[in-house]
Amino acid sequence: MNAHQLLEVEDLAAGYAGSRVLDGVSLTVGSGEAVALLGRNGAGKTTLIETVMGMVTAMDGHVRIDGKDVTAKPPHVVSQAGVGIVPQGRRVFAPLTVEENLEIALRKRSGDWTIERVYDLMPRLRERRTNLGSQLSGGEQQMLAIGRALLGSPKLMLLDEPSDGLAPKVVEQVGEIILDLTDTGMAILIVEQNLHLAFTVSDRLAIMRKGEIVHESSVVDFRRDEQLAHSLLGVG
Amino acid sequence: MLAWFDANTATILNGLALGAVLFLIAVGLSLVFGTMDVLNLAHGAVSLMGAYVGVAMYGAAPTTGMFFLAMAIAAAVGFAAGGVLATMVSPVRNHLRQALLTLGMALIVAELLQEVFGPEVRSVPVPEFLSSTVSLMGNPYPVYRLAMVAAGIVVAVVLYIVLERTRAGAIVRATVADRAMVEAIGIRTKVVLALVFGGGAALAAVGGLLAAPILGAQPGLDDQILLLALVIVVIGGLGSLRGALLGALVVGQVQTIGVSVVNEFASFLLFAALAAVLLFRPQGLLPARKGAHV
Amino acid sequence: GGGSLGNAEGDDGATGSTDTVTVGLAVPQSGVYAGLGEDMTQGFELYLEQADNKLSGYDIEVVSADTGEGPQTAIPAVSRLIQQEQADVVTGIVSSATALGLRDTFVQAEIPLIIANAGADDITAEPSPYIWRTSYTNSEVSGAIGKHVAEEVGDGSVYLIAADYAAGQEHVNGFKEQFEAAGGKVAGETFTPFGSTSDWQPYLSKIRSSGASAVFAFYAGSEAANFVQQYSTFGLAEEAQLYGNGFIVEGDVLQAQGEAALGIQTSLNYSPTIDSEVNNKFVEAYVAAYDEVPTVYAMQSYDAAAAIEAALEAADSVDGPGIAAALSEVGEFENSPRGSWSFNENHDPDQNYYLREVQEVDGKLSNVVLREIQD
Amino acid sequence: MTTTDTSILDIRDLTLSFGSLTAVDRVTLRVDEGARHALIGPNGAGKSTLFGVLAGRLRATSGQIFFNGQDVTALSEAERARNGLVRTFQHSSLFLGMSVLDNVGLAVERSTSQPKRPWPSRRRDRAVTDAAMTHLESVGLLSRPSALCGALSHGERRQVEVAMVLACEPRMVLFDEPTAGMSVAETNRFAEIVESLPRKVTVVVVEHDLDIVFRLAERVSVLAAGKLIADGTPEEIRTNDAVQEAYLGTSSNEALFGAAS
Amino acid sequence: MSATNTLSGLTADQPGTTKLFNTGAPRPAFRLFVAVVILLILVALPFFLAPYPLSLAGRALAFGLLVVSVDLLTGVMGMPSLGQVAYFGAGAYTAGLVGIHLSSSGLVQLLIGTLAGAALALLTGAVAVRTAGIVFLMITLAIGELAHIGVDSLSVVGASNGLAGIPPVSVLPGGEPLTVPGYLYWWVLAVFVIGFCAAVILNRSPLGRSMRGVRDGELRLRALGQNTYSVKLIAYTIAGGVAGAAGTAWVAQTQFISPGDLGFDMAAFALLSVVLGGAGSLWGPVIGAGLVIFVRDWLGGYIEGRGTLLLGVVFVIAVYVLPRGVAGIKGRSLRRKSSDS
Ligand SMILES: Nc1ncnc2c1ncn2[C@@H]1O[C@H](COP(=O)(O)OP(=O)(O)OP(=O)(O)O)[C@@H](O)[C@H]1O
Ligand SMILES: Nc1ncnc2c1ncn2[C@@H]1O[C@H](COP(=O)(O)OP(=O)(O)OP(=O)(O)O)[C@@H](O)[C@H]1O
Ligand SMILES: [Mg+2]
Ligand SMILES: [Mg+2]
Repeated sequence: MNAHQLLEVEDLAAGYAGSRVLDGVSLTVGSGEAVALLGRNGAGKTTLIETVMGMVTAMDGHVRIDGKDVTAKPPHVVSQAGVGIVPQGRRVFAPLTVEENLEIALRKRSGDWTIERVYDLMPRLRERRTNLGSQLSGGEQQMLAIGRALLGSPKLMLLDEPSDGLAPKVVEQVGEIILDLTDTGMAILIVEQNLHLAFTVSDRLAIMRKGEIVHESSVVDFRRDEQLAHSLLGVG
Repeated sequence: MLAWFDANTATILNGLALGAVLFLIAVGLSLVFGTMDVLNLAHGAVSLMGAYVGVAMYGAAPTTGMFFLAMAIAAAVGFAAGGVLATMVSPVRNHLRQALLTLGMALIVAELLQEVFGPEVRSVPVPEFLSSTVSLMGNPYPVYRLAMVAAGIVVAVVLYIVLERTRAGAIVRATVADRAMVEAIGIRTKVVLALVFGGGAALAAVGGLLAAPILGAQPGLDDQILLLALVIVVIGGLGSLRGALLGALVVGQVQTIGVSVVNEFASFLLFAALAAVLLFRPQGLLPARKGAHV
Repeated sequence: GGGSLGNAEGDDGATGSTDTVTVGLAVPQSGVYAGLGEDMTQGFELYLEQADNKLSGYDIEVVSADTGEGPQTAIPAVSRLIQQEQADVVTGIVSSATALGLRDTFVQAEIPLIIANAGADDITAEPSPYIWRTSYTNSEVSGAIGKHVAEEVGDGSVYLIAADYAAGQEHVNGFKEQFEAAGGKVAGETFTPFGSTSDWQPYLSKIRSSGASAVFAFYAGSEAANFVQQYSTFGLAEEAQLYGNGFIVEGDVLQAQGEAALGIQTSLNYSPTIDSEVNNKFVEAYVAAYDEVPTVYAMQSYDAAAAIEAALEAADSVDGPGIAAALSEVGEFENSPRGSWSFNENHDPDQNYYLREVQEVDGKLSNVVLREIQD
Repeated sequence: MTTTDTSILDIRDLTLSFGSLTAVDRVTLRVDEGARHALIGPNGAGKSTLFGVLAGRLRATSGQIFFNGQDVTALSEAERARNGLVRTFQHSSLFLGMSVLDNVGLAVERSTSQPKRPWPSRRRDRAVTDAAMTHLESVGLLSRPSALCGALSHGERRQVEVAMVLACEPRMVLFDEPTAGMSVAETNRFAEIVESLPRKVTVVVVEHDLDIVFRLAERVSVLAAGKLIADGTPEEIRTNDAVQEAYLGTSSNEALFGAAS
Repeated sequence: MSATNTLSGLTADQPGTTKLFNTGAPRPAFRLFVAVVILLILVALPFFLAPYPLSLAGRALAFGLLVVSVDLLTGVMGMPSLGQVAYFGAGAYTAGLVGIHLSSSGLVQLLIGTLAGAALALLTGAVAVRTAGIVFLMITLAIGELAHIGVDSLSVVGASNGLAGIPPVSVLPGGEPLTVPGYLYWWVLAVFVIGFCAAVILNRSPLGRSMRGVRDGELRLRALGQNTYSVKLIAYTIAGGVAGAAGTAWVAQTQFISPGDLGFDMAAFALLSVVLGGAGSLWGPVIGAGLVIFVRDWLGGYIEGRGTLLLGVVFVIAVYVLPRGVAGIKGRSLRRKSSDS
């Protein structure tokens, strides 16, 4: 594991008008590391991701990106600090074409990712480059959302259920992409319901329940203990 | 038929001129709605501000320099007003509450304008270099109205290129669709919002200034302009540039040829046309392109 | 205080002390007619000032109400004057619809209303002891110029154009009646949407193709300004003489029209250029007080104050019914800027009309009186 | 086994084009009454589009649809729903401003085509409530009936979606990726719900979660680029080369737990 | 979600949390108690208000009922309307004409006016409800404006001068005319209560739930098998009837109706009252209506010619201070209470 922490979440609390969803969540993700965030529906995973991104305002605690405090900063500040997000539900820009979706996400100063490279990675997008975002199938939208996040050349990627709606073959590709990305030193926090994917790509995992992290361990350790998995996730 | 055209050339041309100036005003409304998803009911008031810039700056017929200076000032005033409105509106996401806010602002602005410029109608002279007339079928026709047609064309072309062919345009459209997500890819949507709003309002103010020699400047004009602009934008198709253009041309002709042909029903025509268009094409004549998933 | 379950309203209206009379001034202070409202307020206040705020020995308390643009705002505003402020007499009222809407209210409340502008014929068609008017009726003010136009155009014909609402119809009909009676021919008639017309070119084209040699138009306010300007821009001013009643070139409108208004001939019950001793003094005092020339609206309101003074003079009791009764006994107003006038049996003024023409005097546009119109 | 008599849904030569793109390409398919049928295929294959056409949201370019022996090609979405042909949506589309209970309540009521009563009736509303609560219970959302749907998490909304379809008491349900976004536990519960449905209800499910597909389906059809490329038992499909190529990839089915070295 | 956002046009996203099911309603007894207290206060007003403020209260109630009808469409069904003034006008003008020519009975006028409003709504609604969002808003604007222009040029109803000379109403045919301001107010209040109760009942009915379904997802409602067109048309007709009833109350109060009463201002203020009060809640918009009348006609009367300016300021402030409208104030405190328990 890397000593250099790209994401540090400390005692974070957040929620929506009237209800506090997260309570005292702490979590770190190091450079080149992928951490899986698991938990049942409504556990607060998306809320955590969006609070890190600044899309939900933190009520308490701290979020640091690469050492820089971004707690409760607006999303564009967090993004410019080096965070990319593939949000739950994809949220591609419906009235824009595929190409335009990618163009506006392209951050000029970074040379790493280009639109061509994204197309090479996901050729299906090239075929549908002039289609509007709203005209894509679910899986195509997911690819577009990943491509869009990559074009910001982030240091940290937040993936909220990236396999949601993807065909197995594509899930596999996504898994490979994520592995490639961690190889380049990118830090990844991934929320997943597809445990195959989660286990394949990540080094560590954290499990949430009712707004708190109730378990943290390496993936390898976790997979040895079927009993624990059953009690935490209802599987096994 | 040909004779009819001969007899009505001036009226048709006039419809074009009216359409052009209405386009200048309405396109800002459409732009802000189509791109920012805000129905700015203060649009008419901003337009009236532009007209009053003319009142404040022109004495008799303004010189060329004065005229362009006034345009610049109207644009600046409109831009500033739009920026302020954008800032005020940005935390308000509900359409109806936006309407409440912008109409409230419209009432305030209109009242303040009346405070400064008085309740009476003020006329605005035509700039000197456009004050001549040309002969049309043997009757005089004012050059100023021809110039308005030209202004409409120029603005339409420039806007089309900016919105549909540039990255900036794409950002603007994306911001409508999902503001938080645009933020999340690192773009300050507050700035985008302010720029677009400012741009739309600047166009409205310049439109108001250009229209002032025909419509005059007086309290209450803001409501009329707002209604006309709304009708145009909806007839043409919301949020679509081409729609605003077509809508303005249609309304221009309805207001000229229409009222002269069926004079008894002149007052019904505008809204009857609106109802008729919406009946057969609820999405307007040229709606913004969009596609919904299954 | 007090509830609203008493039997009839107004009878608990002990108006404070008996030497104070409360006058309600109901004029538009906002909306498109606010300019008229200002003139009316100034005319009324000038009269009070000249009388040291005492009319016939009574202290006058003026309570004003903003009638806004139409009956929607006017009716609650005026109701306040009657019910809340307990006015003894109310004056003002620009819009005919408001006057018609409130007519019954005044009659029921037994408070006299002295209308200082609204001109609808119907308001006084059936006279009531509580409804009076110092202005004019629409058909009369427009009819006044009918004979003159008929004489001027001779064999030619006249096109009629007006805003499409009740007053526009009354003005046009009033004109037409007198005009045709004097042998005039009508070339055509058009009513334009009221309040939403800004471009007259289509109508001007129609006028041109009708071959009319003159035009009679009724417009007021911004419509008057725009109409007259476009009439000139499209070159009609050179082809057909424009006539109207005074409102097409009255007040602020005239300045907005500028040179386009030159030569327009109109009929009205007043012009600041009337050369009489009373009027000259009035104009002088008005200019001194407000730095502008008085308009017909100011004059009518000034005369309303005069009517109130005369009524108080004659009144047995200073309350609604008393003042109303006194109004029918006031007789001739000799000292009016418009010349001598009196209330007729309908409670409208029996007055002179003037033929006026827009001319440039000392670099300023002005409605110069050509002559008094004789019936 | 597939005779005309037993088939409840009969699709013939169904085609739908978006401009130049043929999203559904001459699909012919029969589904037996009471079947547990899965439809799989790569992203963008046209599965949701096919559902859209079947449910009546989209109009077929050509071809015919028979439901329960009746030609429904020209019927509106609402009419088909009243006939018992109901779908769920891939992107959940709930009434976000209404409570969970009201959402399901609307579905319970759907069966009547007469105009709705503009006044309440305690007895009948109670019946609706009870039915709705039963369905909420079966998807495990009993605890929050009065929460606004807009305040639910993604997965919770999918559960409401399922409850609503059940509440329609359909003859045939088209599930479009019902478990996407559901956690493993909730996915299990969903499978149990489907397994416990009475046999008279026919189920067609689009899924990318192959565990679910192979657990529930008795028959699987594969759609790729709008065309039906395979149709058979789960075992046949699993071993079909074309399907491997187009869809499954190398997906190994290693055990999730206990296998780590 | 994003796609539907841009397409839906004007919709209310802060719907009230009116409970449909008796089981879910928080403390119905408490609600009833509050309602009774407010009603008693309204009934008692004539005992301590002078005639002028009382006449304003009457106008506010009539306007409030118009606003309720707008809210049924805007807040409950998610279809913002500027056209209810047309049905309000239909009710008012028929009531006025009935008063002049037929009967001064308020009940008769109420009945005929309500029917007139509903009938006109049924005719025009058949076309209007085919649209949604801002297009619906503009169609209804056109309906309202066409009605406005229509009566403006119809000389049998006084054209632009309005319909004057309407006799004071009596309750029953041949009854004593209500010339005492307090009695007149009670009549207006009675009409208001009838109309308001009708709206509440509708809101709690299956149709009301379907209306909210239209608001939140019409397509989905259709997919559930409901005929949304008939839901919308019936609701539109009922709302038209409520607006017509409001019109009869208005005429009873002012004894005068003019085209301006169905003008754009009236339509816009009615819609804004809904927003001000909190779209979707029925009582909030009524308070919004009261506020609009109070500011414009009462406060505006004291600061000369600044009524509209003040109204503008109120609107702007309300947007920030009351993000959920007047109804949000109570909603917030209630929610806090229920989360405690
Ligand atoms: N906009 C919102 N307003 C109010 N409450 C919300 C909102 N969004 C989510 N919640 C609540 O917050 C809790 C956590 O939601 P969150 O979306 O973070 O869960 P999750 O772990 O991502 O679930 P899933 O796996 O279903 O996506 C849930 O109980 C949900 O009801
Ligand atoms: N309205 C539309 N206009 C144009 N093309 C469309 C439209 N809707 C869908 N498509 C295209 O039709 C194809 C089929 O889409 P569909 O949503 O049916 O795929 P799917 O099989 O459901 O995929 P997924 O598994 O990813 O959900 C896609 O390529 C999509 O881009
Ligand atoms: Mg989530
Ligand atoms: Mg799909």
